[in-house]
Amino acid sequence: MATELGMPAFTNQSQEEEPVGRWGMVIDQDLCTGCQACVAACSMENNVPIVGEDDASYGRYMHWIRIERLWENTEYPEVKMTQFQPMLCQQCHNAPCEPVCPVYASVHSMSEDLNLQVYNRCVGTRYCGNNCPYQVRSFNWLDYQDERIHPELVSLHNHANPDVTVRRRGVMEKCTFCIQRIHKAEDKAKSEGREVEDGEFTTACAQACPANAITFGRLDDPESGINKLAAANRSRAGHALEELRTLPRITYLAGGV
Amino acid sequence: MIRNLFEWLYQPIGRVAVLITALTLFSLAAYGIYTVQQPPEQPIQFPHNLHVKLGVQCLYCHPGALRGPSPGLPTLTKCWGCHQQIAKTDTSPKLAVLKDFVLNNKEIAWVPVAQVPDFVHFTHRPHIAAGLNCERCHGDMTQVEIARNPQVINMGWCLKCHRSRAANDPEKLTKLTDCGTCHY
Amino acid sequence: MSEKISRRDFLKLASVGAATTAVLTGCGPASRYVQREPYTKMPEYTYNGLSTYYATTCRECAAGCGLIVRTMQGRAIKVEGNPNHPVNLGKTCARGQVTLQGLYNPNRVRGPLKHKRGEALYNEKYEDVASNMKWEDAFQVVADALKSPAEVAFLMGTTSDHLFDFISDLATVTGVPAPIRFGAASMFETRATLSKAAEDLFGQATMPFFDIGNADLVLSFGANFLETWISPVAYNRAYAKMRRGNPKVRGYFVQFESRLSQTAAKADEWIPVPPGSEGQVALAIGRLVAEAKGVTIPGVFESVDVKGVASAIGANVETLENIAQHILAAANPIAVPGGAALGMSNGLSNAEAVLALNALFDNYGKPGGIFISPLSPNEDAYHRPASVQEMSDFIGQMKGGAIKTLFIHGVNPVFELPKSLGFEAALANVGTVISFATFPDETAVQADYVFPDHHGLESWGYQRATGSTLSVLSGAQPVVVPFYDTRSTVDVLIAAMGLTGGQASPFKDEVEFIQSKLANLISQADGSFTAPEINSFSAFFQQHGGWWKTTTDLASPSATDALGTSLEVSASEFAGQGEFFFVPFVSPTLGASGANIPWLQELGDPNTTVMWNTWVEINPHTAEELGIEDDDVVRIVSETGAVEASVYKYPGIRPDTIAMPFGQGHTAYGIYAQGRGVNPADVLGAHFNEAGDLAFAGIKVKVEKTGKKRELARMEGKLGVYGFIEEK
Amino acid sequence: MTTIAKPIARPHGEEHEDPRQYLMHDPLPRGQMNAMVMESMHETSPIFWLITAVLAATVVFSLGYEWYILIMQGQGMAGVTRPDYWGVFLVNTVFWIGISHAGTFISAILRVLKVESRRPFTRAAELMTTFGLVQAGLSIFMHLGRVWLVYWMFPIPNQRTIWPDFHSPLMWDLMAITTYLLCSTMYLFLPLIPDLAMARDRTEGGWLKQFYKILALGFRGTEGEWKNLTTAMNIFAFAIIPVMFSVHTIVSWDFAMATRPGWNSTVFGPYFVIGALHSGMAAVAIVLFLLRSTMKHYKYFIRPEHFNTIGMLMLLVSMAWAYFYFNDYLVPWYGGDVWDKLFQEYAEKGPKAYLWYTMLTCNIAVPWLILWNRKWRETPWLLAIAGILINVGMYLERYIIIPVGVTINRMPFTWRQYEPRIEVPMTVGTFAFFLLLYMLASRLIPLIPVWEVQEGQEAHLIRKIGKAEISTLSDME
Repeated sequence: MATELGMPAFTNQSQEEEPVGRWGMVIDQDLCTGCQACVAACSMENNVPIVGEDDASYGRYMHWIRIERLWENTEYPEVKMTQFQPMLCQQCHNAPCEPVCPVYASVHSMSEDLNLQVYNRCVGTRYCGNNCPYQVRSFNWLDYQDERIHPELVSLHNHANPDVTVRRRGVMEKCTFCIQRIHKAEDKAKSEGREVEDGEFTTACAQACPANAITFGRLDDPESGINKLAAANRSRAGHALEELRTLPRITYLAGGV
Repeated sequence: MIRNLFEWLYQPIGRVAVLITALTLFSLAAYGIYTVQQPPEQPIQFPHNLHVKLGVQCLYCHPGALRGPSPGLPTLTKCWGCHQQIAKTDTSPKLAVLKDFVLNNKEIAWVPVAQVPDFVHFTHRPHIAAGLNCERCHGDMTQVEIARNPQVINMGWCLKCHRSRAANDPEKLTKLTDCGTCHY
Repeated sequence: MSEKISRRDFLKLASVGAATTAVLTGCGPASRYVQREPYTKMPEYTYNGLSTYYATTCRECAAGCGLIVRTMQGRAIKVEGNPNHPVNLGKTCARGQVTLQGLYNPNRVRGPLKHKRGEALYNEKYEDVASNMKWEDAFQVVADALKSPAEVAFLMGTTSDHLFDFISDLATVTGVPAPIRFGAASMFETRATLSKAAEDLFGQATMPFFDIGNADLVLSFGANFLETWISPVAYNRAYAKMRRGNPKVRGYFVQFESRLSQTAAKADEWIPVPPGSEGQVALAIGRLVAEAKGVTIPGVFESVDVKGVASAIGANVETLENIAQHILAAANPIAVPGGAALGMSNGLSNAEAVLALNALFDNYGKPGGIFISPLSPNEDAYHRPASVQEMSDFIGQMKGGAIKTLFIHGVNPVFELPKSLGFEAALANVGTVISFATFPDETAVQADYVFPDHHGLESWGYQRATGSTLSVLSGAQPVVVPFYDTRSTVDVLIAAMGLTGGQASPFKDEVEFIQSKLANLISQADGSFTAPEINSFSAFFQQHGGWWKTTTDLASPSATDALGTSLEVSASEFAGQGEFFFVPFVSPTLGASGANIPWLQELGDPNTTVMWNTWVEINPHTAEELGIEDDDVVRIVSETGAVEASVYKYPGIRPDTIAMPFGQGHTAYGIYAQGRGVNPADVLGAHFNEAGDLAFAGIKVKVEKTGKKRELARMEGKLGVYGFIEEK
Repeated sequence: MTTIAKPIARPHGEEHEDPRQYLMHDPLPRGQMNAMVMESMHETSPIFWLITAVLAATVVFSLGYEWYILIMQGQGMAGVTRPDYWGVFLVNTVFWIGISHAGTFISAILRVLKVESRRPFTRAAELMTTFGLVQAGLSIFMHLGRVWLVYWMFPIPNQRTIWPDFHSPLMWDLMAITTYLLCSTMYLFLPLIPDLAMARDRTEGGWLKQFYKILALGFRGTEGEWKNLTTAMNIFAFAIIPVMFSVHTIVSWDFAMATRPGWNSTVFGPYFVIGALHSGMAAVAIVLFLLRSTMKHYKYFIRPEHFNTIGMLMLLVSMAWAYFYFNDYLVPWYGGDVWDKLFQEYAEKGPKAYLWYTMLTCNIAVPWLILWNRKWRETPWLLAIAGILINVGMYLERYIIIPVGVTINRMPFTWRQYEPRIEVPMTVGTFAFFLLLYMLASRLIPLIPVWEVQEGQEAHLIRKIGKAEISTLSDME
């Protein structure tokens, strides 16, 4: 019944062999200098709103990608900070956020093997955000982009990206791997009758990163840059919270070694 | 016992009252739907049928459809390109509007009639590449004077076509029914 | 939904659409009621729904990175790095990315205006003061000022080099004094000290180029090259090369600094040394290396007492010997001076000590060593920005009333200079102050006239790139039509010269002037491109986003006897009698002048993750002794002033030091900047080092409790990062 | 049916206890009891209406108006944030569902088990079920970010051909709660019919008469009607028990199915059910106390013996709860997951530890101290206080599981505390709404199932055998 009614099928394939995935990312924590360029680039590309000091200090910042740092040792003078870790949606293959959404707003893209967040379908149960082990989903707690509430945005909205929907209150959102760029590239490739090549385009964060810490590319192409990079640094490579077996599409290369 | 609650219903006057109420509600609803289904007021009463009959191709005025998302609405230069060479332009009272626009260099604020909501990212190019012709979605322009939207554009309508066209190709079907294909 | 919505606001609809269409499903999409305002004449190469890309140059700092800006239907939508540009190779920093929010900032000077000094340029309802005069009158005002060339002065920022060249030429032609360049960034970069040190050691006043990328051991003495230093993007890339460029060897990186800066956070070893002792440390290390090598100790290092230094910095000798061993093991080590180490009374000798250490490493002009930055094409010599000493002399002139008219462009001295220099007071003795500010900053507020220049993305120009191995002239072109009624300053001056009645400008507009500056490049063989004649050349120039030599011409420093000369690194003296060293640093996210950009405010500082405000870094142990908790507001009292800010108990700072970011504390400059945080420049005294740079780290301050509490907006959750169980 | 003699349970050292202290041995004529119930319904003091007005005002402002604000401004008006995506609204949901368990438990299970002392207060409990569920449903809607689109959660055929995702525990939740609401309403209604008929016959004229007329479905008390009614009631009594157990189990799955540390636990199902009963019983105690002390003649119907029953149940449940709470510690300890440990440490030693201690005191110490003693069990006000404390404890338990526990996730960088904002007035609003509904109901329908009481009284009579007075079941034919 499910399929004939067009319901996306349930994506928990933990019993099957691990699929290789389509789009992926490699983040080298040894190179990440925490310069926040990726955050700025992402926000500019994806119309991510600012929330102001009060809400930000309460934890409601809307960043789709945030740069985490903890302390290995806070005792002066042996103080040591952990390597900066850009944390964004891991585009899990077994995504905990997906099965819990009652309306298929958080749903798996079968064709791109990404986690989608369909803004216009979201009813705001926030179960996905609750269930995301990486805590990378940001919820539109208030109308941060409504010009009736924020008149100062009228001129700022001129640089808003028309390829990305402007979200309103009550909607969950998250990193999309710049799916609008993916579609643009695929469309171009299709019009030229070929497949999308690795490195033909990249996400906003990877594009900006001055230290080249972030690399984006095709996972299903063994010759792709990310696969080579991961292979060359196998000793440092790993996924975030691997034990949960969410099969993230982002590989972290440990820093400091 | 219960029935005598509703005894008034069995009086003729009661029935008439019910009838009137029903009719009012129905006609109100009908009127409401009618109003939103009317083609909007256009700055120029542009006769599509005439131009199509004269052999103007859709893509001549809406070239963007071949290249990317939006087909685009013709600018003054486009209209004037032909019309400045047509004698009728000066004589016909209908075209006076156009002349007025051109001479004062006012932009023609066409009102788009076939619109998708802004959380739907529709691109014309692949649809044309897939061999659809304009009439398939926008109706036969030889029949209409002012452009109007032949059918309600909603997700069910999109999916119907996507499903039927990809019925025998599961991979294509996945792609064409993927939420992320249109919503992001 | 039935009201008319213009093309510019069509994104508003995107937001409303989500709600409305859901309701109206079945009655056709709500956007049918939208009314667009299309072009009357579609611009060339523009199709609906397709974007156009223009190459230009970033004006957020002086580095001169190449940008490619995505525009769509007349609006700049996204900034991307120019992949072919040698400075940034397609990369950008955060400030470059959000330059769009400067372009479309809610607070910009919308047209030429005359106003009373000190009056605000916008109200709290984000409405800017309307332009109240015509540009023709503005030209006349400028012309009248130029009629007496001896009594005018030009104060310029470090960006828009073409304007600098124009005014310099103007100086030679009409006899106006040469323009003075200044910027808070260069103040904290202590460029004067660097070039003086280069002069003393290389015999050439220049900007040294540190080839970190090819080094395998980096000793950074306070140089915060990953943050805002000279060319952040280039140095970030160099850092990446140093770490992972060579698959076999991972570069090793040691930072000597009093606080764990963003740069220090990436170091393998962070040696917390007290401010001002960096030079000593360098000498001590040099001596140890020389001893370990078994060569005769060079004269520079003879006088230093290693044990004394070690005890002075609170480390044991083994630490230093360790580093010496690393140096011996390294193939090409490099030592980089910078930051607070040079902003000291003994800053120059610190710099020279570090450069001498490089001489010991014998890496002058070698890969992974020290070079002399190449001059840009059409650059006669290295023009460093004015040191603060020179600025104070200039302020002296202003006080003396020698300057009748002051032109200010691209710099905000009222905010950036230490209060104690009294720039604002000196303005009173200047007859007319004419500001070309794009944004309503503090200096513009103190001006009589504001004749706004375009935003960087709206204007022509070129920028001489620093921090690149190649000699680069980075080109800028407008990517969008000016958003407001602004004029390019060069055009204003050209028009004004026409009105003086005297010497008229040979150029009819800015573009022609720029072309004249490019003329000598069009047929140079070693360039990135050549062209038969100037028009096609400048077309290429815009297309490529600049012109650069294809072959590197890094000059190697003329070998002088850097080691022989005995160098006496005096202990740095500190003004004021507080108990804490005070280290101001440029906020890594805001930069010197980014406070009016909302998204920069929302970015968390990499180390403290604080957003939207100024914080004071205090070591937790110190805070405990003082009985200070997180978010307590403390007053920092120096000899010249006091500021109040909230405390961040920061483990990575010396217990005898407190630090504070520069960039906040504006009293104007737009709704996002005004009244937010404090400006550490207010407590800095007018003390200079031997090179004339401000000794900004050369003061001691007192810390007083105020009893107030103001929570800092931090991205991190304190519970998780610092633990949720209180040990009392 | 033959006569079975069973001695009356009597306290030690007390000979010849008077059996007439028990309701079933203190019968009154049917007519008189009916009159008492009707009177208690209709004799209303102005204070009652004053309180009703206050409650109504509270509902309008702190529920209606605040909710309007919440919808127009967005969930940011509430205290929720990253990582505390879920807040007090869901605490309220769980809490009210918990309350609603009492009704079914008492009327269904005790009816099936033929516990005699249940008779007078079954209905009072069932009303709580229905009204509690109403609050629970409202709280879920308050929690939604875009509540105006809630119909997308209902399986309605639509042109998008998108259906709700039945993999989502929230959908199970929705189904379970709606089912439970329907069943419990039916189950409230069936035993009500004879009393409605009674009320109908004892009301003359007015809209009230019409009201009873419609609801009584023309019940006249014939043999056949009684037969059908009892059959239906028995069917429901058995059928609703699994529903009751399932509903809170499913609610618990909202949490147990999540990947969050501390939530992903197999013991949550029974643990939540017991918790629900814990708060439910306590709530019944409070309600009984209120009814007995405010309503006229109820001292006759509701007697210490009933409080005794409730008290014993409370004690029993609190022990079961204590076991499960211990169990909830045991399982993670056995699993040894570091995040689970952090979750518990945060509850015990974190900034919100005081809640944890209060919870344990209220849920375990209080019942165990008060409810051992029959004398105390039979003091209504004492029991009411115990009930209030237990409910506070149970509310805190949910609060610790959801907003406090949700602070702990696998990304320590994001750990933040949650402070309720607009939730506070809205929670007050739901409580006010519950009370309001209950008070209005107490004016409309007989809260004492007279026929059930009388059935009990007819079933028992006292036989004197020598000196001893033996309570026996009389033959029913």
